[in-house]
Amino acid sequence: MYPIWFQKRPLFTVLSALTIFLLFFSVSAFAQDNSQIDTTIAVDTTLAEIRIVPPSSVEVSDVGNDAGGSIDIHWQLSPEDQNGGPVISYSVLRAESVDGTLGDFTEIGSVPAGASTYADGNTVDGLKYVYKVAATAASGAVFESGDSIPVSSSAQWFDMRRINVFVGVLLVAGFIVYYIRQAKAGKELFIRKIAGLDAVDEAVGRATEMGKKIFYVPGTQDMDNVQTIAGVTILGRVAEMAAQYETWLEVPVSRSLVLVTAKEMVKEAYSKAGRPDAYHEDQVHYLTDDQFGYAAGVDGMVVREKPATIFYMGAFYAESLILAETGNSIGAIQIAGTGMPSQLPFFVAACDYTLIGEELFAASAYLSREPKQLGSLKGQDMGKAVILIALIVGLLLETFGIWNFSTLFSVIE
Amino acid sequence: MEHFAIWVAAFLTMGIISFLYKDNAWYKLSEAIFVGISAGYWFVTLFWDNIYGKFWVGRGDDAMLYIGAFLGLLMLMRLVPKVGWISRWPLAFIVGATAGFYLINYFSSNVMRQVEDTIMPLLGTDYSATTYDMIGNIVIAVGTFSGLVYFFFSKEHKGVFGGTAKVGIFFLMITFGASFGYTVMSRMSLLIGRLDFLFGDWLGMIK
Amino acid sequence: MNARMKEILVVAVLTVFCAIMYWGKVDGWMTGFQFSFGLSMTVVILIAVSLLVILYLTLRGKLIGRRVVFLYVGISVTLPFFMSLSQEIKISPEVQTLYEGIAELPPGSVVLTAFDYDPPSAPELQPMAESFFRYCFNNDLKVVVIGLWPQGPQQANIAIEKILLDEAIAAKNLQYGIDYVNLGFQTGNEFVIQRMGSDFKSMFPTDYTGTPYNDLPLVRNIKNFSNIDYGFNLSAGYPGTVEWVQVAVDRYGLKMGAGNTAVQAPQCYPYIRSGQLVGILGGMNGAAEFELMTGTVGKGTKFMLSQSFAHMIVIAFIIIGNVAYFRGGRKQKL
Amino acid sequence: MRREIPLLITGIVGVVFVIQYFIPHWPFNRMNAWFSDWFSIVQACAIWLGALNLIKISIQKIAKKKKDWIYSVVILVFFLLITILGFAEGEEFREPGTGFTWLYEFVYTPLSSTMFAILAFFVASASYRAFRARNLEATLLLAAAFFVMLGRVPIGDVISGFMPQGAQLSNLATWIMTFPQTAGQRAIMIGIALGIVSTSLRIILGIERSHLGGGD
Repeated sequence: MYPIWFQKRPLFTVLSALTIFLLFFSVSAFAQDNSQIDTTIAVDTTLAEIRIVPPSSVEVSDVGNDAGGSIDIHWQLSPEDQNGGPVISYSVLRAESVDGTLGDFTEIGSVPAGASTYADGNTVDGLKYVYKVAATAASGAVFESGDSIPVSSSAQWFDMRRINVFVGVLLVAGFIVYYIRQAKAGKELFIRKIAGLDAVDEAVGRATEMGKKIFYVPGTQDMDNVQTIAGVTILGRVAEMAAQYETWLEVPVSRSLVLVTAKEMVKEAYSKAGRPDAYHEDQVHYLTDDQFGYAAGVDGMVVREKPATIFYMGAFYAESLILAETGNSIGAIQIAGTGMPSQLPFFVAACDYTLIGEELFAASAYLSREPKQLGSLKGQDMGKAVILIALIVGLLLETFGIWNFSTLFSVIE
Repeated sequence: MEHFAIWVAAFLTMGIISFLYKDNAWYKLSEAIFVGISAGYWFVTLFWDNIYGKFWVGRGDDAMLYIGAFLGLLMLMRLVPKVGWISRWPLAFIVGATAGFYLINYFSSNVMRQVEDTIMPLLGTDYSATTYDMIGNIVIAVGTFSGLVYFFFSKEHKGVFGGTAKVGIFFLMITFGASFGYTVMSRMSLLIGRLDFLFGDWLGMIK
Repeated sequence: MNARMKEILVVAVLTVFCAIMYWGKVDGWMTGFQFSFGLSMTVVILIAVSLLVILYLTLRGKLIGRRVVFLYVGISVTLPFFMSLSQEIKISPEVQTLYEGIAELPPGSVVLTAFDYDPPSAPELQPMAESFFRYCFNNDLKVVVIGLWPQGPQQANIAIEKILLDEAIAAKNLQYGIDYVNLGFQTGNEFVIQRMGSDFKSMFPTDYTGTPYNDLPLVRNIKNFSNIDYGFNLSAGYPGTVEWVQVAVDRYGLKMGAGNTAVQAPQCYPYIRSGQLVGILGGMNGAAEFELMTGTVGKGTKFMLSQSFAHMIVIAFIIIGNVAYFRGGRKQKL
Repeated sequence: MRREIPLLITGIVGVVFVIQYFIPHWPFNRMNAWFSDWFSIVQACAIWLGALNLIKISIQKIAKKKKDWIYSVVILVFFLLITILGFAEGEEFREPGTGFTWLYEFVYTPLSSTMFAILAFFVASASYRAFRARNLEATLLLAAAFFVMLGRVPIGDVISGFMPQGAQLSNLATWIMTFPQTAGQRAIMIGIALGIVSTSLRIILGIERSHLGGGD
């Protein structure tokens, strides 16, 4: 199915394509035009009672790092523009320039006295425009600056302000890919003990001994949440164990997309465990999209059917407490995992084991012990190591006033 | 009608509250109504807002929306068992886009920004910080650092490293405690709101 | 009499009681109850003493069930409704900075308020919405409302209708479309914010009544966030403040404050430290503080007593639970 | 074929959505908007699957006269009631005065609000039964909760009234929220973000394929 080069080295192919693509665009990003010129010609001041020296040095430039369609205009204030002075506002005039011939100037906007910039957000890319700025006096008389040089707006292919994010993502992605390759090559990767995950086996086993059900709640968010994806992945492992132990696993879900995915997942797991016959269509079923409708539904099922083991893995909101407390009250073994900080205290309190934040994402690697998964976990750890080092170095540099290190991480322009 | 409406609302409110006593018929009735109504509510709302509002009348001349409709149709193919496998395509699309979008969003907002804010002159610029700020800054730096160490998976938590991780878990626990306190606050407020409905709006007993 | 009969009896008594009260309200002969100071104090002392009794029983090894806890929570929240006790509310720094952020806006500034919650969270957020609108209208700030939750704009309308009845504000004769606009709800979560970054109109071609965007004088000249002086987000979850910070603040540089349900608030504290948010109102307590700052008394302030009581009860039960735990040789499962 | 095409779609779409962040040029600047539209439409189509599943399960329950089947009838009736009203009333189904709005206001709202509100009871009972000073960690959790709960309501300062200003409970609560709490939240946030980055990357590279049903 895949081209041969992709089959052989998929990671390498995708990443190198990505790099080439981005390099190309970052080069073209430097090719943006940035023009400015000083033109000061006083015009049309004859009839005015008070003469105002018009604004000068109208500089125009394409707005950088954008999708095009806008031009920045900047000018020197009229010397008379002081508090209580005669200038009340500036209006910005624009004309199209086609092959060197200027069209008519029309006013495109105005700003109050004291302001020296205007952003024209309504240009057509590629067309050349000439701007001038006029100071308006209280009497209504208008004093215009000279024309700017022609300028056109354009869209850029790379947002230079985001280069640090780009480098960061590339670094972390690089680590992950590197360690995945290492792991595939057979290198042993250590992973520390995670108590909550060691308990999964025991929890499934207990349900089997007691002859009771296992409930699995993959969070209440949709498939567009990465935590849900993590939850569904862990569901696969749990389903496999349940199939081996021949224990009834029930998965109530609250989103239709999750229903579709979870069904596939469980079905697959059963056939992987060699028990495709044991899989039942109704094991995974939909209740309602509504948070509390769902919580109430699951609650009712838990109280009536008294499962021996309940898993909560995924993204949760307020329903976490209802679920965990009810499960606790019937004495089920509960293992929870979520990246929702506000729900963690309840899971920590009411469940036997809780995967805190990032541990949820580590779970699928931990349970499967697949080299690829372990490798990505190691790569993720290296990302953390870089952050830890950056924290130490940065704190030292900044505390002793050597260098403002944190600007490296600045995202806002 | 007005009287009927508020009594219906009160009846259902009390029905849910009755669960606190025990699982009973009144609660089960309220719960069943809730499941039905809420599933229907989202069903109708999503149809009018997303399919009708976004696609049917809202598409304008944006041909790209047809792609969405096409993906939606593929999704519905699941209803036809023979070609059900094709519903994996829109699913693949959504998962892929989510992965890409979240990768960037979380990296820039939660990693870059938070690291940026943790790196600061601990003693203030030009040693200007008050003792209060200084202690605070150090607490934040130490807390963030050790918390991250706790999340380190590929190294055994022993020795100095383990000690740091231990400090990290302390910070996490304080965070959970604070979160817990705020959650209690929140839930109590909502209960207050509901009891205000019962005793105030419905029975008019609150002055 | 068996248990079943008792249950039926209780329900019957309750129904009759509610019917009488309701009749009294409709008929006008019952206008509500209020305990005198002495009675209020007596009730407080009674509750405290009964808690001590429970503590004593626990020490003796007799444990109470969860229904008793439920009962105490119900009582401790309900009774303060009728009490005449007052307590001093203190302003926390994050509310102070939020207030200062709004207070420095000159009259005529445009404020964007995003309503991202639904009726269940209204007890916490509605008082904030009301006092925020009241402040804006009193100080001639222009208000633009949007919602990322379908029910949000309806909540905004409820608050605005209520505020417009205020005498001082009614006297201003505020005009819809000029002084305030409700652009309604739009699907798409954080993508809506993202698109508003380039063009409001593309996301909200009409307001919630169907009036075209360009026919609304207030918003006609608003292209994107650069024309907004202050953003205020009331949020109860996803999409909410986190998304607004990630997109509107981080990518488009909007100055922003937020009102959150208390559950959401702790997650937003890092954003205050880093300056991504100017301040935050957390839960009903935040609402009460903001009411105090803006000089109004609303439901936030009114219910602070219930809130205080409820917290005390929870703390009391944590202590009792732990006493049971340590007494039972750390093995007690309740 | 049935597995490879979805994998390819995921990979390509994922990469495109990563790079769109760095490219302000058309069409990348429109990608977000398109995706959000597409997602809403797919979501609205997918809920048909959910709704049909709900109907199917309810009917099965009724047909087999399983325990509590009568409540499945209630679910069906109310689901159909609000759905039929919502569709019959057309685009304006949300306007004041429609049957849909009535159901929303007097049935849906009280039910969902009360669901939220009874959490208060569960929170209290969880505090009573589960929050134990088992070890140092749990004790810290409890202590922080204690200070925050007291410090955030006016009664806290009544209790600590005899203390100096700096040690008042409200100030302590503010301190906890501003410093240690913020630090902990940050560690969690950064950790989760890295977890998401690596999970997303695995998805894009096709290593994590569970969402398409099963492993290799």
